[in-house]
Amino acid sequence: MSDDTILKVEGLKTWFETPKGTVKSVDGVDLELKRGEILGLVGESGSGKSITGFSILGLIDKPGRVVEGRIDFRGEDLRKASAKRLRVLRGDRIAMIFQDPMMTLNPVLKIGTQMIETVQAHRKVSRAEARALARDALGKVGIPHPEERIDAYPHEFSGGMRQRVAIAIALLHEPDLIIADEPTTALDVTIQSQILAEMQKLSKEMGLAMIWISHDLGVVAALAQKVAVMYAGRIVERGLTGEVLDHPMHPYTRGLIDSTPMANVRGRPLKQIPGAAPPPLGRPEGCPFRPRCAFATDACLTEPAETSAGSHGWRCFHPREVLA
Amino acid sequence: QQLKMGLASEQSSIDPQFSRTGNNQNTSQMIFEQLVSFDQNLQISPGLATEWTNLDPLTWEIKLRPGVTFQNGTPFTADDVIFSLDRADKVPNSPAPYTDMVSSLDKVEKLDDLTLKITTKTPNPQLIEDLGRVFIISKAASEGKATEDFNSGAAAIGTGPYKFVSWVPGQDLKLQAYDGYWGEKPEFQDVDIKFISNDAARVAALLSGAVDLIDTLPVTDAKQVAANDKFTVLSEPSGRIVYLALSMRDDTAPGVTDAQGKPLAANPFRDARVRKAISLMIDRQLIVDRLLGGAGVPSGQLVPEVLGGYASDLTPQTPDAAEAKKLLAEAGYPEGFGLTVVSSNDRFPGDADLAQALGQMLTRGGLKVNGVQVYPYNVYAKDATGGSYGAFVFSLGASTPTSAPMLGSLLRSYDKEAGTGAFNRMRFSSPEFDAALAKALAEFDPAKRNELLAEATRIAFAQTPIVPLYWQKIEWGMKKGLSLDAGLSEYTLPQNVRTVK
Amino acid sequence: MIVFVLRRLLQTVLVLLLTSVIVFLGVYAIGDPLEILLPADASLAEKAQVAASLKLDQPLPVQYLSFLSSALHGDFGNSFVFNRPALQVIFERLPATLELTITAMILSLLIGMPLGLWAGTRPGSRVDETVMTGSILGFSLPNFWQGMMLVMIFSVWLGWLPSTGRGETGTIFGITTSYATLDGIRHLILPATNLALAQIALVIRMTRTGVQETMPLDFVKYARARGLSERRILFVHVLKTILIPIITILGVEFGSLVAFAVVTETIFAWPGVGKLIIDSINALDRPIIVAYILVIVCLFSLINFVVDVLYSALDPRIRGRQ
Amino acid sequence: MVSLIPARLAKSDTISARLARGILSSPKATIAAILCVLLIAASLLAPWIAPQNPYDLGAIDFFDSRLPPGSTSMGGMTYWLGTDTQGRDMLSAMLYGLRTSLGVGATAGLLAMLVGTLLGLIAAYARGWLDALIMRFVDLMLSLPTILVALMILVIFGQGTWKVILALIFVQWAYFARAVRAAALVETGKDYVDAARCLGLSPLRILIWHILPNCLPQLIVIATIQVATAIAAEATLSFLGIGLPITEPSLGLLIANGYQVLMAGLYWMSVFPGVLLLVLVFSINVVGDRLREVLNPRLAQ
Amino acid sequence: MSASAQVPVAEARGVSKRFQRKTDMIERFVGRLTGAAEPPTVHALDNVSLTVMKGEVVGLVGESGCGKSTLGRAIAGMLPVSDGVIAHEGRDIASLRGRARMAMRLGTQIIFQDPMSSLNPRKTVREIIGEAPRVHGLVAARDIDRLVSDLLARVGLDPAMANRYPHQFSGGQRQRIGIARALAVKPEFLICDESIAALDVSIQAQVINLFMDLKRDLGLTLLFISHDLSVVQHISDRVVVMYLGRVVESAPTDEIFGPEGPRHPYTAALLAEVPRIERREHSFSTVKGEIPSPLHPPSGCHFHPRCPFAMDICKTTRPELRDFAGGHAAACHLHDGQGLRDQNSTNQNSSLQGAK
Ligand SMILES: Nc1ncnc2c1ncn2[C@@H]1O[C@H](COP(=O)(O)OP(=O)(O)OP(=O)(O)O)[C@@H](O)[C@H]1O
Ligand SMILES: Nc1ncnc2c1ncn2[C@@H]1O[C@H](COP(=O)(O)OP(=O)(O)OP(=O)(O)O)[C@@H](O)[C@H]1O
Ligand SMILES: [Mg+2]
Ligand SMILES: [Mg+2]
Ligand code: NI
Repeated sequence: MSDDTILKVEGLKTWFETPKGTVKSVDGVDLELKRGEILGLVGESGSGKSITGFSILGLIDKPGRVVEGRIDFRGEDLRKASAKRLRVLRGDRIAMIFQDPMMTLNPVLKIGTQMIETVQAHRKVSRAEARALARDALGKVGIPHPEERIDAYPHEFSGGMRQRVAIAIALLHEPDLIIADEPTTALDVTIQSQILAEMQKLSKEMGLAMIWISHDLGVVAALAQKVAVMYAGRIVERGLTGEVLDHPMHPYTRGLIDSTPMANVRGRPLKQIPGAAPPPLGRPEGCPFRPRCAFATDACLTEPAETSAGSHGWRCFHPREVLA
Repeated sequence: QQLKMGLASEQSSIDPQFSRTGNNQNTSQMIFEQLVSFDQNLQISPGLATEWTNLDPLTWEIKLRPGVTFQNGTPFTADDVIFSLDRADKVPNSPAPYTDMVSSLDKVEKLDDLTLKITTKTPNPQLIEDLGRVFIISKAASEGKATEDFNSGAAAIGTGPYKFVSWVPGQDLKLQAYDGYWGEKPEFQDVDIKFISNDAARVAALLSGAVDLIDTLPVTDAKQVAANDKFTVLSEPSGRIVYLALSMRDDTAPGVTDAQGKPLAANPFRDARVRKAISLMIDRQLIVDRLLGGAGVPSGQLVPEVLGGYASDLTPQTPDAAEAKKLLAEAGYPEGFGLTVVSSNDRFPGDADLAQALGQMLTRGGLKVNGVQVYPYNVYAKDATGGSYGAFVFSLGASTPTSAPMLGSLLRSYDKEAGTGAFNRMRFSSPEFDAALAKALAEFDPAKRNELLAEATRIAFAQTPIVPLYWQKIEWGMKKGLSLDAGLSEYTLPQNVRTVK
Repeated sequence: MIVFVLRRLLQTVLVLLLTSVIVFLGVYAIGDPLEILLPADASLAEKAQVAASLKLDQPLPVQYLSFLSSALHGDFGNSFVFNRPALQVIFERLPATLELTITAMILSLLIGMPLGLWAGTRPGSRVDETVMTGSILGFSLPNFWQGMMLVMIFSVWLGWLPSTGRGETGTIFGITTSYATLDGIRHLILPATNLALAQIALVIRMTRTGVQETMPLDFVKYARARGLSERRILFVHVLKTILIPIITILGVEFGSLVAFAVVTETIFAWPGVGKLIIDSINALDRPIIVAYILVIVCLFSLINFVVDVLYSALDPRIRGRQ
Repeated sequence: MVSLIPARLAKSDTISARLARGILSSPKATIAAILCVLLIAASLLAPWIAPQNPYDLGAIDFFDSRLPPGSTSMGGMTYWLGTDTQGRDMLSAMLYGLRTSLGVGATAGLLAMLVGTLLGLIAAYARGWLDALIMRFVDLMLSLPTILVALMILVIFGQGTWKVILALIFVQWAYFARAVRAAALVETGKDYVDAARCLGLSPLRILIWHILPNCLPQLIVIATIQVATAIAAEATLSFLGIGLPITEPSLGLLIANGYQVLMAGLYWMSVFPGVLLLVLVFSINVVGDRLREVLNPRLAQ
Repeated sequence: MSASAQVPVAEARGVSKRFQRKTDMIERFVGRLTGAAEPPTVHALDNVSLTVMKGEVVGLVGESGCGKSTLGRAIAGMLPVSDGVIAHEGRDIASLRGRARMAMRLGTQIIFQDPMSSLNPRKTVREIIGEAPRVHGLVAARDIDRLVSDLLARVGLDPAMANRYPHQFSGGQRQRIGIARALAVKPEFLICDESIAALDVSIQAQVINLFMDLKRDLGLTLLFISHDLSVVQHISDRVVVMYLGRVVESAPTDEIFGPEGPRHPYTAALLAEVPRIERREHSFSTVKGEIPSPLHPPSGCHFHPRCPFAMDICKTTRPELRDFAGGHAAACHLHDGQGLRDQNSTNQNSSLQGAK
């Protein structure tokens, strides 16, 4: 593991015990991230992208539990870290931007209060200093008049502004890693591009590493150096952005790319992946994509191990056919 | 030495002439005095007046006690009496004025500082009993003062054994012994009277030592308190009679049906035999023993033996089912009939239970009890007076030396013009009795009058005008080592509390 | 804000008018005050005299109109029983009741909220079960029964606390209150506890439900993700969010506190309006009843107003809407 | 395309099945539910299982009053739980009293719920002056002392179970109206209401079939507490002397009556009915609590 | 486009919608007394005109909060408008009564933005879909089950799932239930409000295909509201662009996405920012200027604070929506001079610079 490696996740499994059985939301995920790197994490809704993010931060709620795996953050095993140590890391070294900007800021507390408390949770500074820090952070993400806006409540901000506040909070302590969970899904493209620009700048200038969770392949393609594709709790394909998007080896990746509307197929039916995602309970034996896969054979009844070629890896018995 | 008492009901004002309800009189007795004093048996003896003579049927002369001073030091004179008698029926907004007590007065003249001459409009043999109930206030301290000034203490100046100190409404009344009192000095210097209306709370206050003495000890708790060697219980019969009234007001009686529950055309209560039959169905001793835990005296007439007008031959009826059945059959109800027993539930101890017990006994006596209903007194009083009930329970307390006022208001024929029969809710009417009572009331000689009253009572009770049940006993709980003089009056006065060995 | 106040005022005046009519009619229907006020041996002449002096001989509409015209001048009539201005009698006793109810309110918050928070953060645990089971006791036994038990245990058997009356009062900042003396506080404990029991149970349940429903929300998770301490999350983020429904309900419940104070004051001989009103209802002392209810309606409107203001102070989103 | 979707879990999952499963999955709730059923059965069967008809003045004997538990009457009957001041068998009185209390509590609670819910729904749906009118009326109702309301009703309609129920409804509907209005205000803002409107459904249908079911969870919680409150309030009214007919005591009235002789050592007259009331309210609330949890998707999952 | 395209199914003529808290008597009185300002008004729609022809798919795009949903609801007749006329098949819907009104109601259906909140969580899918046709007597009671099964199959759901509750479905499935519910009353005009925003690409593709099928098979007319330009481009015949309550551009899809290009700078900005899968490691740029609030919209042309080509006139005068050849219309002062014809942004810049 080189010194550049910020995060290394191996064999992560996060399961939920529900009355009807065990939901294996994350079932063996490996990730690796270096300084200044942006990893695009894509996949079907419900495939475990957000849960992977929460697992890294140790934020899995009650019926759920990280059952297996290693989460190395700059050489430190987070699974073994105490609650206190985790609290120190969270918000300081590892920040997370949540999926829904409308729901994550506490509606009854001022933006400033929430930023100041975050500063004071990690640094022994006076209120005034913390406030100054918060103000500067707001300015950095392009909120006009931060001095006044810092006393506003979340509902007084538009969705885009709230998302920028969340980003500002993530940047308060210049963290090493940001986990951004679909932060732009609800925004229109002009605002989305403003946020993306900010993130790109930070990653380049401060060497920030980032996991960018999204279902929008366009955004991932434009932003990320590496892509990981999740399906049913597992990473089914990963590699450099170009490798994965141009030469998908897994039929699911291929399906995703094909079903994206492109300018040249306008008006014609889109290709779609047949069938529906497997239910969280009762996932099929072997390759979970088997029931929807055009190339499935009996071999698929056993779970495929990862095949890799350089940085490009996939879990499928039929990469040739997919590519063809 | 301090005495803490817990009383069930609070006076509404310190002004002794504002209202003559029992709780107000109780408090007034501590601070003020009257022309005569009423003993435990409500019999009169000289008070602020030492002598009274009847010069002719319309003229009286009254001698006042010398050497009496008000609590502010001014001497007590005839002027104070004249002022007090004059004010008695003029207190503004009084809900229970002393009007009746002074209504026969024509003129009150001062002969000298300690002698008065009184002229009445009509001959009034009971004048001194009437006037004697009016509390005497100081003219100097009270002239031009309102009820409010008494409550604050400014005008609350009497000649009584205790001086007013403070009153916090709803909470407590504080008194202090008056050093210049002419009579026997009270034993306790400071008195703190707390008002605790809830029975259980009052008992708890006694048991926990918050107070030394409580009044109206609930009968159920009396045994418990008596069994505790830290406390004693005083039980005294009162002049309050509890009776069952049977309405003769209308041609049909409310709640009365035939034995099958169908409407009954006639009013069976108008038949004296039916009333007697009902009286014969009731086991008074059982009620007293079981319901009241002994705190009652079975009765056969209105007043107890110690009061004037008691007829010694009218003993309580003993239950006699056969006789009752016979009387009912004679009256034309061999099968019995149906009735509803109604009572208040917050007027006197055990009133609701009593109604149920009566219901049981009448059922066993062969009547059909359609129901037993109890209502809060505020609702009950209006409907009882309005004639909405057929068979209903009421009580009436004696406050005078003789049975005359009770006979007059309860049994005399109801006559709005003449003002008689104010509480004759069952509308009993017997010309024979009315005449006998009128004769008694005109008699000036006390002994003869008592005899005539007894005679009138006999005439009335021969027709069972009401079904008398029992006279209540009142119980007090107090710390061991205390004693209380109480009697028919039901008063709880600090000057009557003594320590005993 | 002015609009808000004015609108509320107008509505309150209308409610007051309606209330006075209802109560006037109601008391008239219940019974005849003369029957209660007059002594048992009163003559018919006396009855007529009293009726005339209390103006009870006039037709009801006339009585109502004369009440209304003097009420407009701030005069609610004299109590039949005490012959003192009704408002004066009420205001003399209101502080005692307010002291009791406010203490009960504070007790219920001080005891109920921590227990509710405690139980809410550990749903399904033994602590939660115990607290929830205990809270059911709070409202399943009749108030008077609980009161009597308190008296029996703490003052009769153990003799620790006094059970009757208000005790010594003193003045703090010109307000006469039991808090000024130790004796006063000792007298306050039992009745306030009695009154507070049901409220404590309610606050526990509200708080627990609130915590249970708020804890899984995203902003709590986000607060954790920012590295905030659990204490700050619970006492600032969660508490401030759930305070709104609790305060709303407490505003409504204040009414039931005043109502139940009737029972508590009777048991503990507390010289407050609760006992006064039940005595007045028993004696059909109409001026007191009417004035009391009008005062309570005003108090209620005031409380609801304060609750609404608090509401918007706590939740900026509501503030925006006003 | 259709065939590709796995046909799983096609069996219908009705509300009642979900509730039953939810209750049975918690041992505490199961016991409470069994107790509830037992108590309801006992109260319904009271005339057949009670040793005596305590409402029949001819059946009870004044001679047997105040007997401690286990005493035997002159007629040879054993009073397992003693007798009251009238000579009623406590066991029978409690069974009948339970019947009355449950009847009064449940009826008052449910009817108050009905009235309050309807008015609350209307207020939330109509908004404007109708809303203000209803809510100010709620303020008024909350200001009136229960006793005064009970007295007025007593006077206007007379005494009886129905009048007490009426009084309790009068004082309780306001709580429901408030709670439902608040819940319904939130619901009316949701898109499914708009969707229903868009489908041309009538306002009444939307109110009752679409909005109301979504207010049910809160309603159930309030209702279970209010049933307890109604029973306790009835007891308090009886304690203050404006409750039920005295010859037909409810549990509350038994407690209130027995309470007066409690200090005299006649504990059985109030302790036994008190315990019964406690068990009743307790089990209703445990079941209610569980129902709320089961009906709340977030807590049920 | 077919011949029937000449009939406008729905039409908005100069529609404005202002959201303002209702004032009562007292409020107005106090307002007059204290001279307080009127309560703030949100101009959600400001003189908007839009025509949807039969069998046409119109895409409605714009920033979040610009009034797309409001316009959709207004056209569906669910939201009374402050000004202007909403017409269906030429008739003002405000004047419709009784049967005609009901026919309009049922003929126009909305699929809501948020699938979860638009489905009653306490009703089974069978009830949700079957209720309206049953209440309106469109089918006999015994045929309800068949109808529900047909519809479920039609939107690609297993009819066996009819007894389930909404929370037992995934987001995409819920959206399809919403579609089935709308189709159950046999509408001819469907308004889809961001029906696909929350879906991942594979499910998105399924839904888009369903719409295309319906259009082909049933001749359905669609108003397709979205912020996702690539989807709009894929499905619609015509695109209408809104900005802060106003229509700024309206044109056939081919023209806007084609060589013609957009005529309004905002549309141009939108197109420039669309992330495309074929565009790797692209450097994003920040939007110039503050994003305006609908409470205090900028004067003149709403877009001028962010517009790279803003002129003085833009700050003061509201540009009119002008028609151009080929059904293209735009509201921009730039059109007074040269058209916005060039295809790529650099060219645009130079040519527009010249116009200044
Ligand atoms: N509390 C829970 N109990 C049971 N299962 C859960 C719980 N939370 C999440 N899951 C399951 O975990 C799986 C992964 O959820 P996750 O939120 O990570 O999906 P995602 O990939 O982020 O999807 P999306 O794109 O919709 O955000 C889902 O199938 C979900 O049903
Ligand atoms: N009921 C309402 N009261 C007040 N303002 C409203 C209301 N409904 C919508 N608005 C405002 O009207 C404007 C337009 O809202 P609308 O929902 O039509 O936007 P939209 O274009 O659909 O946005 P999105 O893409 O986020 O769905 C917004 O500024 C919104 O705040
Ligand atoms: Mg997610
Ligand atoms: Mg929208
Ligand atoms: Ni999208």
